[in-house]
This record gives sequence, structure tokens and C-alpha cells, in this order.
Amino acid sequence: MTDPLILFDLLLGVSVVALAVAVMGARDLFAAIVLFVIFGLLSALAWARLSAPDVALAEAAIGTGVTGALLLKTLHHLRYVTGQLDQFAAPGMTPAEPVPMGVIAANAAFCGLITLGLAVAYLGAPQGGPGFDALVAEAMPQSGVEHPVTAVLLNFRAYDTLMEVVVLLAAVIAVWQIERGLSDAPSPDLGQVWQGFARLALPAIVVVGTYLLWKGSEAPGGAFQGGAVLAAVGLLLLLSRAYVPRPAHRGAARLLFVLGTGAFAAVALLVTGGGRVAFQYPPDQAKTLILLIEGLVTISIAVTLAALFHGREPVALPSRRDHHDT
Amino acid sequence: MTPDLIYGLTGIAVFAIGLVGALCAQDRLRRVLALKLCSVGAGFILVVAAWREPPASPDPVPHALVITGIVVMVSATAVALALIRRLQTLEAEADE
Amino acid sequence: MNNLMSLDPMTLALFLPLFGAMAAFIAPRAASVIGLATVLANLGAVGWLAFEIRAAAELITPLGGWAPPLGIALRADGLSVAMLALTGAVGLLVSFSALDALRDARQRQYFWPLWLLLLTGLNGVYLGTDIFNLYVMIEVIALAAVGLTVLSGTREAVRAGLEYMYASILGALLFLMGVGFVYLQLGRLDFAGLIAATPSAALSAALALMVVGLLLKTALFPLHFWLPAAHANATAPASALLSGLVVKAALYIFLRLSTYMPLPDEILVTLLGALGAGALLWGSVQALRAERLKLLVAWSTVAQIGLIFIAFARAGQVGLVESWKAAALLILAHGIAKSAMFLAAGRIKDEVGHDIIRDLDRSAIRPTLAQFTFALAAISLIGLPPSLGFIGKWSLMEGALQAGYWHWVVATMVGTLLSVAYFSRVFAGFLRFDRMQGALAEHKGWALADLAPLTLALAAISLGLMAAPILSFIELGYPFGAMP
Amino acid sequence: MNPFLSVILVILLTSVLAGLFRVLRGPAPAGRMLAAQLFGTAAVAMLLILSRLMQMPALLDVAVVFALLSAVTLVAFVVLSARRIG
Repeated sequence: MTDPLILFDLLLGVSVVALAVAVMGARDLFAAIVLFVIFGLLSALAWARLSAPDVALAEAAIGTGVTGALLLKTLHHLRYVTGQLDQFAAPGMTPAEPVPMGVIAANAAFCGLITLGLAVAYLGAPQGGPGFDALVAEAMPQSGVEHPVTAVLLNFRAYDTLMEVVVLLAAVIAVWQIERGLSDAPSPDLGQVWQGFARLALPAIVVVGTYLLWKGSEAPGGAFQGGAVLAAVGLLLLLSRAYVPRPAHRGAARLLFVLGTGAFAAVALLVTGGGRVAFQYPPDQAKTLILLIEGLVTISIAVTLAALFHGREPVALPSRRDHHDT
Repeated sequence: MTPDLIYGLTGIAVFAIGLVGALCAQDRLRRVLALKLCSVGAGFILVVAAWREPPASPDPVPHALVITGIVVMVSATAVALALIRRLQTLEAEADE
Repeated sequence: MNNLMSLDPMTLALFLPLFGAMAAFIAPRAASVIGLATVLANLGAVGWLAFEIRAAAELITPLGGWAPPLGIALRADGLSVAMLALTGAVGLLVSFSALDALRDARQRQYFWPLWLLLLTGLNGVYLGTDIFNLYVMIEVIALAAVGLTVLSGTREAVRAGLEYMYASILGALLFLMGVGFVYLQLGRLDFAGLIAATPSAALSAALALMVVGLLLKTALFPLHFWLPAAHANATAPASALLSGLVVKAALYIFLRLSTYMPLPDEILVTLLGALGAGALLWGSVQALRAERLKLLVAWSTVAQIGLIFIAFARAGQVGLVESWKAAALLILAHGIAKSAMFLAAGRIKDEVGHDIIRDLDRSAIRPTLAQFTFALAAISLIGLPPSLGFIGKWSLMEGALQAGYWHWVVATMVGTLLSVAYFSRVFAGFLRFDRMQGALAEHKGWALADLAPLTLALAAISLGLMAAPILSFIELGYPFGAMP
Repeated sequence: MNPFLSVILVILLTSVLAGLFRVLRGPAPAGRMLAAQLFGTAAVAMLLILSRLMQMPALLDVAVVFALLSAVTLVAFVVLSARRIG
């Protein structure tokens, strides 16, 4: 018996590939970014089809949502710097000499060969083969949470997750270091519509973000998805200039960036003793500790993602740069 | 034919398209897009590998790994984009 | 007290730099103090670990109490402790010289957190036993390293940093795809699972993806395109860290992987050696043509990486069990000597005001001690006795001769001659007094900042005398001997 | 299994693909963005159906996040693509 969903799967798979081609092929950069966002959402849909709601959430919120906003912001900045802000089209931003067709063909042939090899290897691998299923099932009762993905992220492989938060911290430090100066593209004054939208959307986003974090211990969701959704609040505040980062906020921002990583690492170290190694939470306190870590990590992720979107370290704005006087 | 087969081949194709883009694209922003495609392709493989025939629930470990990979990738993207913005500013200053 | 007693040095080596990085980021004014204290403490932890390894040969800590494959274990053996010690010691000396070399307050403020995060990532790689964990670690390293590359903020540095970033991300993603294929086939990701695996198409694909990703990260010819600009345009301490330590992380993972998942064919081993020979020639030729001192040093890194791959391939597949020792010796020698050389080059550039090789002899000011340091480091890189580099090359050629692989001997000889040639360009400049201008009173022969590079260069030379104990130490815990 | 719902899924997906034409051809960014918004809406619908078909209530949360994020992307677009004022 064939599942009637197979037709949907086939169509979705083909569309994902077609969109990937379109992202690379679209001449207009803005179109490429929009296509990329759609591509990300379609991939998330495919992952939902593969019974991976956590991954679909993370991809939709972080891989597509935050990334899409970052890309749009960068494109806007590039157009501003190169003085192309008034044009409709956004062809390539980098001065480039055309690549000879031969090189492209050679690369494509090379990648085609790789694809073929990977496909053969993939088809030869055991389908639905061995995995961690049994091990996870066995260890779940001692993990302190009910949702397996959360148990893996914050207990079984918490070391990976700590390092992932460290990557985020490294990114924000590097970004603050890289970008300096003030060159910020002007943004329009958002009128009444925005006021109404903000009144509705911001509380809704906060509620959803908190909800995702809260239910992470027993159902799909958790720190990363919740943090990314909460970061959307920061994005909106920054975009609308309802919040303008000031130099005086730098200290607080630094504290918030390291809060999650610091708390995570501190808990991991403090539980050692009495024969326990790092990250080995005492079983009866595991749930409390995991929730504590998740809560603090969520705050850090939200703030860090918003800061990554903002880009620069906050610096003093000279008074002459007032955008509303035009 | 099962979903894992379809999406597994999808993932490999997406990875390869990203690879072509990363090697050929000249535009800086588009190269970032190409790398993002590669990361989604790799995510597909892990999610597909975790999939089990419906009544059974999938293996949670690869799911956690993909979530980690997504967060790592957004960090790397943010740094690359910051470099692009900074570089464009510096080049614009040099042109003036 | 109970808490302290149950801490093991491996956990300390991971967490100390992490906490140091966070502290240095929160308190930018105290960053230098925090940084130095952390690097010292890290070296202490590594010393403790070395002490324990001498007794126990290998140490394993399953983090979280979950045994692999579900959990992630930290494992240390002779080789990983040697790499940790290299990182810790070179890192400490580079940190000292950073105190002087970074004069800009902004650079100081960001150097420390980024460098300590880099240290976290490096220590994590050397203690890791899980390939997905290694992926996350190489990303930590990549982001911190790119941040360090662009620390100087010049246009060239940012451009080089962006190229480096692309190469890094692509390398990491290839590695991640490989991880996916390993999971597909084996359903587990720890080293023990790799060792026990039987060969299959998916594993070969995984190995190919991971190796190509690592080669991109370690900049083996022809995937070296990002390295020279990135290393030449960074500030001196950053260059020393990037060239001396960062490329070694990917090399180390490659060494581990290639023994846990043996390359399926001898032709591939030869191919890697051939790429190494290509790197040796191409890097040397470019170094001969380089106009700037730092660029020359960066190109010589490309050549030396090639040499390490020749050392890896020197005795073919059968000899791999022995060949990794020659490669490991060369890695250690290059790490020490190259960081000394970059620091010395930075000192010369600081004092003279430029680093154009052609004009070096015309400078009014001769930083004598920095030049001496540069020469000492070059001796180790060229491979003159009794330096550590000499022992590495000797071991390389000995193995190649025993296996009857004359071509590797020839390649090494040619590479050595070329390295003599390109370093001589610099020496020629140092030794010419005839065009000296300016009064003798202005001459600064040496400064306190020369101490760190000099120590490194002296270590690169004198450690050659201790090659036998080093070799027996890296064999502890049989990093690769366990292979059938 | 409900074949009727599966058919609706396929139709929704096809309608989205038709909208891609506008994204590719442009020429105005606003048109492109609107097509993407249309897509966001359709994706929410598809997730709702999938959650029913696969008996996976968790997909409802994914749908909520999709809906919220498409609103945020729209704001980002409006702010960032607005041409210089004045």
C-alpha cells in the first residue's frame, strides 16, 4: 500500500531542489534572498514530514527567520554603501569579472561526480539502520526530562550544546570586533500601522517564545527555538528604532551574552564531586538544573541573536545623524 | 518508495548545488547563500538518517545534532555577513 | 575541597580558558591580566595532565556520566597531551608578546576573549573523541581565528579574513556531511565505533568528505589559497597563533581519522604525499618571490604543511603506523618555530616600520635580537641539526628509505634546498651593514619584547636534543598502535 | 489516512510554486515579498494539515512560529527595502 502522502513528498523534494537552483541562479540578489527564505521554509516543512518538529522549528526560526533578516539587512547596507538604494534591482554587489563558462562547467561536472558518488553511497547505506534509539530509550528515565531531544541536548550530549553556545558567543565577540564606525543606512519612520502591529505582535511573540521554552522539557521546543522567537522581539525593536543601543548599554549586553554560557558551564562544573564528573547532574535535581540552564540560555540566545542582527558594538551617535530631518 | 529515500536524495542534491555555488559564485552575498544551502543539505542527511518507519519514533540524537548545526551556522553566517559589510564600507571609503 | 579533588585536568583544560574568555569579555579593562592568568593556569592544567599520563598512559572521562556512544568522552594520550602542551606553551609565550605588540586599546580588548575562546576550541579538539563534537570545536576555532585575523582592521586583513571564513565554513560543512554519512552507516559517532567499523561505500564517502574538509582547513595545496593573505595580514601575535597552532588542529584530526578509518587504498596515501610535494614546491617558489617578509613566512607555512603530508605518506599504507610519528614531530617543530618566526617578523616590522624584504638592509634601526630569533627559527624550519625540525626530517627520510620510496627523499631534499634559498633572501638583508643610515645611537639592538620569540626559537632548536623522550612520550597510550 | 487531505496538501504546494514565478520575475521587490508572504500562509495551512495527517500535534507549534516569523520578515522587509525618504 502506498501512502498517498508520497506524491506530496515527491513534489516537495523536487521543489526544494528547484528552489536551491533558483537561489543560486536568480540574477537579482533580493530575489535570491526571498527565494532562500522560501527554500528554508520548505525544508522545514520537509523535516516536519520526517517527524522532526524540533528541527523544523529551529530551521524556521533560526535558519530561515533570523538568517533571512540578517541577509536582508546586509543587502540593505551594501546598497546604501554603494549608493544603489534608489534602484529597483539588486544585481551583484561585488565587482567581479565574469567566470569563464569552462570553469563553471568543470566545477559543475566535478560537483556532479561528487553528487553521484554520494548518492551511490547513500543508497548503499542501511536505511532506517542502526542508531541511538535503544540507548536513548534506556537512559531517558534518568535524564530528568520527558522529551528525548531536550534530554540529548541538555543531558546526554550537553557538552556539544555548551560548545554550541560558545560558538554563538564567539560570533558576537567577532562581530563586535569586526564592525566599527557608524555607517548605518537610514530607516523610515514607521507610522500608525506599526504602532498597532507592535501592540499586537510583540506580546504574542513573547508569549510564544516563552511557551516554546517552557514546554521544551516534555514536547518539541526548547531553549534554541524559544530564544530565536524571542530574538524576533529584539529584531522588531531594533528595526523600528524603538530601542537604540547606546554605549552605556555595552556592559549589560556583555553580561547578557555570557549569562547562558557562564551559567551552563558553571552548573556543569559545580555538579562534579562525590565521584561525579562534569555535566553529571544528580538525578533528583536534573530537571531543576536543566530548566535553570535552559531559561538562562534562552535569554542569552535571544539577546545574542538580536545583537548579531544589529551588528556593531553600540557607539555614541553624533547628533547630526538624525534621520527624521529630511 | 519511502519519504527517507526522497528526502535523502533531495539533501544530496541541495548539498551539491550549494557546493557548485560556493566554488563558482563571485558575489560575496551569494557565496554565503551557497554555504547555507550546503548546511541545509547536510541537515537533510542527518534528519533522514534519524527517520524510522512511522509507528516507530525517530532517533532523537541526530535531531539534536541538526539543531546544534543550525545554531552554529547562523553564528558563522553572522560573522561572514559582518565581514562583508565591513569590507564594503572600507572599499567604498577607499574609492572616495 | 572534595570538589577540587574530583576535578580532572582534562575538564580543567576545557573550562579554564572558557571562563577566562568570558571574564576577559565582561571586563575589557582587565582583559590582559585575566588572559595571562588563564593561559598560565591552562599550562598548569596541561602539566598536571602530562604528569598523570606518564603514569596512566591514557585517561578517559565520560562527560555527564554517559558512556559513549550516547555521551561524549574526553580522552587524553601521549599525542594529545603533546599537542596540548604545544598549544599551552606557545600560547603563553605569544600572550606575553601580545602585551607589547598590541598597542591599540581596541585590539587589546578583543584579542584576549577571542584568543581564549580559540584556546578552548583547540584544547577541545585535542581531547575530543566524537566526530560531531569535533565539528563543533572546529567551528569555535574558525570563528575565533577569523576574529583574530581581522584584528588589525585593514582592508587587506578584512578581505583575507572573509576568504578564510568562506574556506573555513566550507571545510566544516564538508566535515559535517561526512559526519552525516558516518551516522547513516554506523548509527554512532565516537572513535571507538569508527575503529570497529567494517569498510563500506558510505564510510568511504564519509572519509572522503571529512578529509577534504580538513585539508581545506589545514590548507594543503591546492586548497591553500586562503592561507597566505590571512596569515600575512594579521597582527603578529595573531599570525603566530594562526600559523603555529590553528592549522595544526585540522592536521591532528586528520592524523586521528586516517588511522581510525584507514584510507582504503595505497594510491590515496601516495596522492596525499604528492599533494604535499606540490605544496612544498609551490609554497617555496611563492616564498622565493614574496616581496614582504610576513608573506614569505606565510608561504613557507604552505610548504611546511606539504612536508608534514609527505611525512605522513613516506612509507605508504603499511608504514602508516610509524609514519604518524614523523608527522607529529614535524607538527610540533613547525608549531614552535613558526610562531617564533612570525613574532620575530612582527618585531622587525614594528621596529623598522615596514617589512619589505628588498629594503631590509637599508634600515637605520636594526632589531638585532629579533633578527637573530628569526634566523634561529629558520634553522629549525630548514631542518639543520640539532633542531626539532631536523629530527622530524630525519625520521621522515629514514622511513622513506627503508620503504624504498626514493621519490619522497628527493622531494624533501628539494624542499630543504628551496627553504635555504628563500630564507637566505632574508638573511642577506640582515647581514648587510653597508647601506646603514642614521646615527648609531638610534639603534635598538633588542627589547624586552624579543624575549618571548627568542625563547620559542631556542626551544625549537634545543628540543631536538630531547627528541627521544618526546617520541616515547607521544607513544604513550598507543594513539595509533592499537590498530591491527 | 485521509486521501482528501493529501490532495489538498498537493494543491496547496502547487499554488505556492505558481507564486514563485512572481518572485523570480519581479521586478518590484514588493511583489516578490508578497509572493513570499503568500507562501508563508500556505505553509501554515500545510503544517496544520500535516499535523492532522501524521497525528503530530507538535506541528501546530511549528505553524505558529511560521506565522509569527513571516510577520517579522515582512516588517524587516518594509523597513529595510524602503527607499531613502525625502
